[in-house]
Amino acid sequence: MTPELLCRILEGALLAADRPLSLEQMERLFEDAERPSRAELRKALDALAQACDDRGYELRQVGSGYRFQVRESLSPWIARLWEERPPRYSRALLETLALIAYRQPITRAEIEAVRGVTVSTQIIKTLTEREWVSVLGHKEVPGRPALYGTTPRFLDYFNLSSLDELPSLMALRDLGSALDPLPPSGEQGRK
Amino acid sequence: MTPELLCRILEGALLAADRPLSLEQMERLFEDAERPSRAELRKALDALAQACDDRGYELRQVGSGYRFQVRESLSPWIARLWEERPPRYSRALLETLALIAYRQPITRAEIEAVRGVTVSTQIIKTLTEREWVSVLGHKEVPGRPALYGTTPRFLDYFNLSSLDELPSLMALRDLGSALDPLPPSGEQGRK
Amino acid sequence: MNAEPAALSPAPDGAGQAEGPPLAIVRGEPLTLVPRDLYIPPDALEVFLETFEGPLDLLLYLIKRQNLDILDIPIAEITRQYMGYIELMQEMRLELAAEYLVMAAMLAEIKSRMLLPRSAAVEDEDDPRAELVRRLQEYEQFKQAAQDLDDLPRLERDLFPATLAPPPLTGERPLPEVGLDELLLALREVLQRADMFTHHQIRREPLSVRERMSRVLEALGQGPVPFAALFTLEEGRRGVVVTFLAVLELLKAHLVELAQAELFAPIYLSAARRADVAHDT
Repeated sequence: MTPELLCRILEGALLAADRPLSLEQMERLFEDAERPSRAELRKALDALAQACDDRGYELRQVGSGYRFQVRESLSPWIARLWEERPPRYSRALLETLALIAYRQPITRAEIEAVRGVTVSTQIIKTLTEREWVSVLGHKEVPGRPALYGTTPRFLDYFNLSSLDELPSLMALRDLGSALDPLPPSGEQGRK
Repeated sequence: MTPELLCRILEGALLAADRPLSLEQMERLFEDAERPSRAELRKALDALAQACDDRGYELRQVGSGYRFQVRESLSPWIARLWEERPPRYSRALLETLALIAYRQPITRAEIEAVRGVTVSTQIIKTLTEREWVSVLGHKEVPGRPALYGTTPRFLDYFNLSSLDELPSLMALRDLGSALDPLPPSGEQGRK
Repeated sequence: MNAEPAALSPAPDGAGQAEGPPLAIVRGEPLTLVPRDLYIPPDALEVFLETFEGPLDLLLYLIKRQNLDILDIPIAEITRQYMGYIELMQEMRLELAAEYLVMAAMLAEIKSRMLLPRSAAVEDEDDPRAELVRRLQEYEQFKQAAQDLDDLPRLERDLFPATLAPPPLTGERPLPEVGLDELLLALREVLQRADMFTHHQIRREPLSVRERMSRVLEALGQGPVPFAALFTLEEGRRGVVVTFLAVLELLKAHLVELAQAELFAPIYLSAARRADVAHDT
């Protein structure tokens, strides 16, 4: 195996891997007969590191091995890759939040009883970190589960002055039509 | 912005993104004041493609945009990075996918007519879940069956930049002239 | 097609109609010898048949096996072989898709039409084989296309996109936005799922009571609070009533306790027992 081919294989592997590669893992890319020595491997890695000098990425050695990483100086632009996709909350999170808003103080088990599925710890964590939900106390039943309620921040975010401004459960039943886009103004006087 | 910096930003973004990037998405990496023109973008992409000429990877245009990918000639080594075998697809799935790709928009009944067997719901589900196939609309016949077509993701997966790159279909021969004339009476094998 | 076994010759002894249970009853006739050209060891048959994607695939196989041109199929012979397979499959009680039987009927019809003498009057009539040949060709076309598709280099197997760790990103990633309407729709769905509208009593207490319950519990987080301190007189009568209702609700739910050291001493409200000991679980 020529040093050039070795370099290319390592480069390809480091680019394709979704994790840092240790020297052992790199060795395992090769069959016994063609396996490079440690010295050859290191030399190839040196060559790769140099070849990136004027590129948008660099070779870094981290705890568990080597990896290519996009240069930090580019992060102002790269960060916009993710900005363009505004993240969205899952349906499970929204349902949990809605139940906390309407039925507070409420325990996780009570939320689960209505939703019919378990509520992940991650959801509770997200809602708490966002400061929309907080633990109000603990219910005096076995296990002393936390009681959740909404915070004033929740009201601020949704532009409510109090929970009273949320539609009643009764009104919610007819919500479907209410949330439909309004008909063009011209049609309103019809009938 | 110098052409060199533009190249590096694009290189970094293409490497960091977990999906192909379209020209529009690349444009959105830049603020209004610094945004390159389409011509500049294309020029930078050309330069990037050339810069990989002797490297372990290449710039490729696929259905939903551009991506860097490891050169196919290196796959024998790179594939050893993963322990699990790549998924294999059944003939039934591949035939269904081929019909959707070449005959889109197509209904399930039309697929079944060509294949001579029913198409299992599982196959349609798998194709939809992999985001290779989507419902384009409904055919205005009784039952309003869904019309299926392929997605840009399908092209991405099979390394195609457009449907034009699909292998051409085997030619059908005209049977009118090719069929032996039938014997005028019941006797066969007259010749 | 790797499941295709070599055709085995029938045993040389005996003249076909040997004694012993017949292998199968085919068209009313007992079959003791499997036809030479379709003999497959029974245990391999199932595997073998599973390799077919349907009647067209089976027909194509029969045609290709004899190096015949699709455009020039000897209908009678192919029909005979096809029926042989079908009947064998039925005898072996293999699950037989209805499509195989439909094809059998179609073959039989073509065969019978071809046996009819053709008069000059029907010269223009379509060749009865035409439709079958068209379907076979079309199927073959997509069978090949599927193979070609499978041969294309593809992700996961032959192609590996470059995906690098992004640099440490400066700037915070934006938090997801939620509209109130989304929240309400989510609630409506979960309530519909739980069928609360019909089976549960709808709680009539105004939401402000629930909210006040939260505020009271929050206030108690720091320790017992004098009952009177819970009320904000600026809120007026309605505010006082709401707070009072909230306290009653909390008491009912055993979430708070009232305590009074002695007669006429201030009443204290505290979170239910031990609530102030454990801060987190």
